Order: sequence, then structure tokens, then C-alpha cells
Amino acid sequence: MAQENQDLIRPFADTATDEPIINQAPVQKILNICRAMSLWPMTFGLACCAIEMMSFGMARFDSARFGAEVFRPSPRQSDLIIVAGTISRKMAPLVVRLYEQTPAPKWVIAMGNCAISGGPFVYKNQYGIVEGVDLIIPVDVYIPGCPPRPEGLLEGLFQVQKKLTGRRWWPLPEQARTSDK
Amino acid sequence: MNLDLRLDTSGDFYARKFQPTKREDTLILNMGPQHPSTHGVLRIILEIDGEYILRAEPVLGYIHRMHEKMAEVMSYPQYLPNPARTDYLHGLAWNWAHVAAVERLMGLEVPERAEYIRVITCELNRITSHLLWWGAYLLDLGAFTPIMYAFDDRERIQDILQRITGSRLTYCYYRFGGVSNDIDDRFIEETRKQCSRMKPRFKMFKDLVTDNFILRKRVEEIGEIPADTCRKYGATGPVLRGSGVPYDVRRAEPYSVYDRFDFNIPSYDTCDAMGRYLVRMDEMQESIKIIEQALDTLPEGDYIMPKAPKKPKPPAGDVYFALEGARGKIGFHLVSDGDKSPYRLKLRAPGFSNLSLFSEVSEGVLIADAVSILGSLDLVIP
Amino acid sequence: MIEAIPTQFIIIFVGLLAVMAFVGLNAIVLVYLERKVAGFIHRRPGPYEVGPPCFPHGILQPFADGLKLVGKQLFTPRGADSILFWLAPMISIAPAIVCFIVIPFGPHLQIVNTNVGLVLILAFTGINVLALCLAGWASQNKYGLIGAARDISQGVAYEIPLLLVVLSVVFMTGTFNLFDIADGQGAWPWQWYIFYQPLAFIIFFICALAETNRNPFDLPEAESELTAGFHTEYSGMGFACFFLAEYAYMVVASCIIAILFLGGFQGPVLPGGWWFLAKVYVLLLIMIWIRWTFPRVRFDQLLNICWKWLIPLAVLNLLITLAVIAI
Amino acid sequence: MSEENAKPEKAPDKEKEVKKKEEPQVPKYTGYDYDCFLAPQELLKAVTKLDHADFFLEDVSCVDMQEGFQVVYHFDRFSQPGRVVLRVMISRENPEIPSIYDIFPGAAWHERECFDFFGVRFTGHPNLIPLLLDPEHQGPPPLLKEETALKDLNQLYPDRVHTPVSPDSEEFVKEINNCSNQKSRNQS
Repeated sequence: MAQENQDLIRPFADTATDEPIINQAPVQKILNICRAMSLWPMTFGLACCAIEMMSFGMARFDSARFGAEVFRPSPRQSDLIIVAGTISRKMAPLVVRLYEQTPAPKWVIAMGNCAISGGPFVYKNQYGIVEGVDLIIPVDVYIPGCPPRPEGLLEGLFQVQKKLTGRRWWPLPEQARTSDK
Repeated sequence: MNLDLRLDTSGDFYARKFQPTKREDTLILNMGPQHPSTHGVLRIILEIDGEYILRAEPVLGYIHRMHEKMAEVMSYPQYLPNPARTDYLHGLAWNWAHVAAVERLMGLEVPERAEYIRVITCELNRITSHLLWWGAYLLDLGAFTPIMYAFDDRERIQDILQRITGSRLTYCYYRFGGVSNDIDDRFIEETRKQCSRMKPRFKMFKDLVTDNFILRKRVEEIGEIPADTCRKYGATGPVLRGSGVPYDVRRAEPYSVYDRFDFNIPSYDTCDAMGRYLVRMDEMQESIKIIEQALDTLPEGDYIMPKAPKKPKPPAGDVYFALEGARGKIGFHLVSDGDKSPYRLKLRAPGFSNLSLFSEVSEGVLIADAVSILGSLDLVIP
Repeated sequence: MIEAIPTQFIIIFVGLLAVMAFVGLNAIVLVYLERKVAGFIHRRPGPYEVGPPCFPHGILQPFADGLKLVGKQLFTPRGADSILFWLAPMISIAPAIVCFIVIPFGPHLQIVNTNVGLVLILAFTGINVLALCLAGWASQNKYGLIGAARDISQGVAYEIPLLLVVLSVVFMTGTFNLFDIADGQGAWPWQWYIFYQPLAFIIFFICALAETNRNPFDLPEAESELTAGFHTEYSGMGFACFFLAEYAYMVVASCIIAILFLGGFQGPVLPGGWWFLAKVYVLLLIMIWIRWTFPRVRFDQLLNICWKWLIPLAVLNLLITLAVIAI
Repeated sequence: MSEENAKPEKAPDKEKEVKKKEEPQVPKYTGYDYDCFLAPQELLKAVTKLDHADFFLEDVSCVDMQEGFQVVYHFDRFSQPGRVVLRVMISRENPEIPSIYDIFPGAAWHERECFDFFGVRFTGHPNLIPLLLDPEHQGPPPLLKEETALKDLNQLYPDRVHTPVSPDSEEFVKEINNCSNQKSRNQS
């Protein structure tokens, strides 16, 4: 499939960023911990997954507990792009643009099967979607599911934090369960 | 420094088609596709004079997902999970529409218990859809808290539905000739509990939000849609009922067992955003009434027809099946050539027709009102 | 050498440093408070897990946010006027800090005691409008532009009832000196000016909400209409400066209300500074409470409230005050 | 004229059962209360009549078949529900049909959708540009079928006559005024 549609795939996003002004390891380490603890997602829903992304911020799952509270509508002020949904070919250039508009330390979560690979909408002679957001922008964490549960998105957030700081900050669910007993 | 702000949309196909008028003092503003109040990925090109909108043109297709093409490629059972993804807030209604269209075409009988289960689950899903609309609409108007309260109830209903259908959002529960599994006592008990929990909460919602004077000022007499405009554009659902026409598919062409229940069709002839708001708030209470009646009279029997075909091959011909979704009339036009996959499937998404009147209604209103109107139409863009 | 620097200058310098620390600390506390109160109203925990176990309830959350914003890439959009674009956040935050110099936090806790304290604060807070206007205009963004336009008309409109209300208090006390105004009130609530000027207090509070762009009057940055309004294009510290300034102005507004109407540092038993802090924080909590409760008003309604209701009422209030004083 | 429109679901219940036994290949229920073919040049006249009879437009769709494109218009009514379907056959070589935008402005997007998916040109449409498709979409309209997969009218709608009805005919006027869903749509 990918070969057939090669000519229609959008160009890959520009990933060049500025060098940090203070490029010292300890400073960056502290900053990275801070970044991991305050990942502000962008309000950027594409399809069904956006509803689960809303649930992720709502009272029951409450992403605020882990610092990912402030959903910013402007890409300039957000750190985390949650690509929640199907990327149609019409939308693809805009996803690239939003990625490029986000200032440098930024992470991308591909939420749901559509964002990972096109999901259920991949079939012979499909004409409208991009099969995976990683064809157009670099992705840090993939969360499978159609749509993934909000818990899955929380786990994805933890994985971004792990990628940033090198360690997992919150106990794994099994450990949490055993510690209760 | 380039200060000619009128020019910088020229790189895009739709913006080129949307040329500014001859006036010099207008601004072309792109709302969306990534904009918090366009709910997903609708884009609206506005020509504004100050804050007044002179022209508005919605541009859609940013989540066009080829459902019609997919139906032609896939067989009927393969296509089962997909209709729910067309309108992800009221997935069960679409699931139902697909299943029912095939059943009608084949002349399949559905056991009574299955029909009751369908009614109960579909109405529960309608409540979740309206609750989400309510929260999101108030978010559009700048009040953040109601959505949290709405999601409180929504999550509870989703938990109930999840146990029985197996998913939280994009349901695939109905099968040709019935439903995929039976409901149990726990489901009935939880549903009853949730229904009795919801009733006082509607009063709280009214006291807390609906009676707020700022909200009233923001929605009353905003976005007046006369009934005739609705007819010309084919708008249905709460948009139409908010314009004073009590037209509901559940009553107008009763499908399933809806003709056995006693419920009102709320309608308000104020034609404004408040009317649409109140229609939805009332509809949730009517849904609870239907659910309780259905639970009281739930018959015993099969939940799926014992000899339901796994791979249906309906006879050649076409069928149009319409039912009432949370956003309006859902239509399935299914053309079959007697093969295992449809020859042609046309989906009538209610949001499509409802949105098409936006450009007429939004002429001459403020940007803030346009957001209010857009929210009151309750869109899931196809 | 030491004599070459006047004492006044040293006091102001040290005072400015102290005020900056105060503003920073206040912002951190307010960010945390705002989120926690929001969480309480929404019936969710709010920031909770961030930080080691010795800092429970996510107390370190604002620090993480702040440092993250420091580490963010600074971004000048194409086509923007880069000088004005980066000047705007500075202009926004600087006057807010200056305002604190003349505020009497306690009977002996004031950096500069000047006769024109109230005028100075009103003058400096007015500069914020200019900052937001520059921010919206220079960022070459249409949402920014609309946000700036909204902010100017809102700021200009609400200055008028604000000044009229302040005038009626000034006529009562006969001074612009904030210390004297606070000092002139007694320790008990019935001796405060809110008791004599209840209407003025309400008008002032509404105007203060509007001037600080708080919900329900947060039109310049109305999220659901203009994405982020005037600061749509600001990233990292530019955005943080606006944020800081917003909280600083909230504190200034609360301070002024506390001084003009609630007796300032006056209060029974406890020393004055604590009373002042308590009054300011109660006012801030009310502001936060209002923010998470009400929907946003529309732009023309906002101006109607001002021109049709607040200004006539403020004039009426002023006339009544004058009449009472004359009698 | 009346025979071609006497569809199985319009028949009384007894007859319906009998027919089901005889010809199980015919759908029992179609959801249509009046179903007719029209000539393209008479479409506007018919739609105007429907407009005067207080119908609203449900949707416009298109079916690709051997004889050409069948453009399908669905109408329903608020006051006295009853679905009318108009079918217009147009040729594949020159797919042109008058736009009903002037009568039902809500048709604009449905027509644009048909233009997207099938390349049907609606003459008189004010803004016939891609609606759902990417404007840079390359290749033929996506919902066109391959030549080998095309079916003809007799395969899709066996057992009925496909000659166009005139919108001026008495029968058409009578049907749209009287159509209601009492019989054919009670499904319980």
C-alpha cells in the first residue's frame, strides 16, 4: 500500500531545532525532569480518539495529577502533540504545520490505530487517509487501541516521561496492586 | 513588515475560492481546522468586519474517512464495526442503522427482547452524547466546570455500556437479527440506579447552569433558525425541534418498539440557541423515561434470532432506513445487488445537513455568537 | 562613596528586589491555588503526584511549569516585528512590579510612602493595555490582532468607572496617599469604607475583574473564540511573562480593593501585615471562584455593562458622596 | 403508469406475504412510499412540486451502473411523514444534471459530494468545488466502479419498470399529496 501511494504522501516535517543556550548536562537533566512533569498537551482532536482524550483530562482520569493539565489551544505554548485520530490527506499538511509551529522541546504521541498505521481505514484503493502519522512527523510514543482507553493515554504520558528522564516515575499497575494488599 | 493581512490566505485552494469582497476594511479569518471551538477538524473561513461576520463558509472533509467506499469493498459483517466510527458520540445509532437496513432488506425478524435491548442501549448512548454536547457547548461559552459534571455521569453510563458491549466509545454491539450478547441482572440494576441518580442531577444542572443569567444572555435570541430554513436545508434532530417542529423519527416513522413507549417530543418555538439547548436537556430526561419503561416491560426470549445469518446476502434492490440519532435523522440508503457486499451505500449524516445552514445563519453576527451557534448545532463532522 | 548614593535609592532598589521576589512567589502560589481550587470545584484532585514524597499534593508543580517554560524555545513568527514582539511582555510585567512599591502591606511595611500612591498605581496599571496591544499587533496574527482590539476597548472603557469610584473614596478621605487611606479606617468591619461605599466596592470589583482580564471578562484571550487571543504566538518565557503579569495585576487589584474598602492592614488582634495578606487572598480566592463558575460574556455585552450600567452608577455614587460630604 | 409504481411494500399485508413466498429475492421493505424515475429535464419541475408540498430534502446520492449514473433524491415531510424518492438516469459520457440548489439550498453540499465521488456535474450550482476530497486528489473520482463490476438496472431492481414518469401527470401529483408511511413503515 505504502508504495502505491508514495507520490501522495506529504513531505516529512522540518525537524530542525535550535541548540539549547546552556548545553550542560546537569542543567539539561533538571530541565528535562521539569519538562517531564509539566507536559502541556495541545487541544488537537482529529476524530473518535479526541473524545477519549477529553476523558483523559476530565475528573475521573484527571491528567492534572501528573502535570499534564493545561490543554493549550495554541501550538506555541504546548509541549505534547497528541495526534488523536485519523489523518486524512487533506489534514496532513496541517498536522505538519502544527508540528513545525510547536517550539523546540516537543513530543508526539500517536494515539490510536489510525494515527499509528491508518487503522481500520486501510484497504485496497483507499483514497483519503495517510497511513500512519509517522510518515509525516516523528513520533515518540505509540498507543494502540481503537480508541485507546484514557488509562492507555496516561500510560503513554508516562512513557514520554520515561523517554525524557530515563526512568519511570509512577509504580507499575502490578506493583500498585501488590502494595495495596 | 507585511501588514496586509488580507493576503496571507492565498496559498490554499479554498481560500483562493473565497476571495474578499471589494471592501477594503475586511479581514479574512480562518477558524480551524485546529481551533478549540470547531470540535474536531472543521474549518470555517470568515470574512469579518471588526467582529461582525460578513460571510462564512465551512470547509469540511478534514476527517473524511471513506465510509461509503469502504462499504463497497467490505462484506456486510466486515463493515459492522465501522458505522459507529462515523458518529463516534452516538455510535450505537449508526450501528443500528446499518444492522436494521440489512435486516429490512432481507426481511429478517428480530426477537422482541433484542429490540428492547437495542432501545435501552441506544437511549443510554444518546444521553452520553447529549451530556458531552452540553459540557462542550458550555466550554465554548467559556464555562469550564460543567463539562466535568457532564463527564461524571457520562463515565458512569459508559461503564454500564462497556460491560455489556465491550467498548467505551465505538460500539459494535448489534448483530444482524439481534444483539451480540444478552443483558444480565447487573446491567438492569446498574441502569436503574443510574437513571434514578440522573434525575435530581438535571435539576442541579438547571439551577447551576441553565438559569445563569450570563448564559441566558449568550444563548437567547442567538442564531435564529426559522422552521422553513430547516426544511430548505434538511436540518433535523434537536436543531429542527428547537425551531418548533416536533418531528422525531422515533414518532414519525416508528421503528423497532418505539411505538410502545410513552414519551414526549420536546420542542421549543423560540428558534434560537436556547431552544436547541433546552430540547437536548429535555431529551435526556425523555430518554430516561424510555429506558425505565423498557426495563419495566423487558420481555424474556432470545437476544438474537437463532438462525441469524452470519454472512448475509440480501436480495437485489434498495432500502432506505432512517432513525433518530442524537444529532438528527440518520439515513442509510443501501443498494444491494445480491452479493455479499453492498453495491452502494449512502450515509446521511445529520450533522452534514445541520452544518450547511451555518453560513446562512451566521451572517452578520459576532464571532462569539458564531461560536455559540456552531456549538448549538452539535456537530460531528463526517 | 556611600554618600553618593541617596538612601532613598537604596531603599527603592532593595524594595524592588523584595517586590520581585514577592511577585514571583505570589505567582507560584496563585498558580498552585488556582489549579487546586479548580480541582476542588471540578471534584478532582488537581495537581497531585508531581514531586518527591516530601512535597505532597503536587506542591512542586508550579516550579516544574516555570522551569519548563524557561527551557522552551523562543520563537519569533515570520513577519512579526521582532523588537515590539519581545518588548510587549516586558512592558506587561515591569509596571506591575513598580505598582507594589507604594502599597502599604503593613503599618511599617511600605517601600515608598508617597502622596500620589493611588494615582501612580492607576497610571502604571494603564500601561498593561499598551503591552497587550503591542503583543497582539506585533505578532502578525489575526487572532492576536482581534484580541488586542478587544483589550484596548475593554481597558479604556473600564478605566472610567474605576477612576470615578476611586474618586468618590478620595473625596471621602481627601488624600491619594494609600497609607493614609488605610490608616483612616478602623480595625472592625463596620469601620471600613465598604460599609460607607458598598456600591463603589461592587463597581470596583467588577472593573478589577475586567481590567485584569479574568473570566467572565477574559475576552482578549477568549480561548474558545480566539484560540489564545493576544498571546497566541508567544512561547516559553514570553507567554510566562504575560501569565506572571496577569497574576501580578490580580494581586495589585486585590491590594487596592483591600486598602480602599476593607481597611487595608487594619484588623483586630493580629499584626497588620497578616490581616492585609488574608484580605488579599480572600479576594483572590473569590476571583478564582468566579473564574471557574461563570461563562464568558459577549463583547458587546461587556461594553454595555460598562457604558450603560457601571459608569452611570459610578457617577451617581460620586454625586451622592459629594452631597453627603457637602452636607 | 400505476403498475410501475405498485411496489411490493405498497401492497396490502396479505399480498405481501404471498409475494414473499413466491419471490424471496425481492426486498420486503424499502422505506419508500413513492418511488419513481424521472427524465433529467423534468427534475426541477418535480422538485418544485415537492417544495410546494412541504417536503424537505434528506439527501442526494448517486449510484453508478451500466446505463449511467442514477442520481437519487430522497425527500420526506415533517407534517405528514412519507418518503418520496426521485431517480434520474444520466449518461456516463456526459454526466450533467440541473442543480436543485435554487429550490433547496441544502442540496448544495450533497451535490458537491456527488461531484467529488462520481464526477457528476450539476449545472447551475454556484460553487461546485471539492467538498470532502482533497483538492489535490489525483485520479478518477473515487467511488466510480470498475467496468466489470457494473450492474444494470434489471439486476439491481428486478421486477419493476424503469420508464420515467412525468411530474405533471395526475398520478405524480396525487402520490406526493397523499403519500404517508402508515402502511409501509410500521415495522414492529
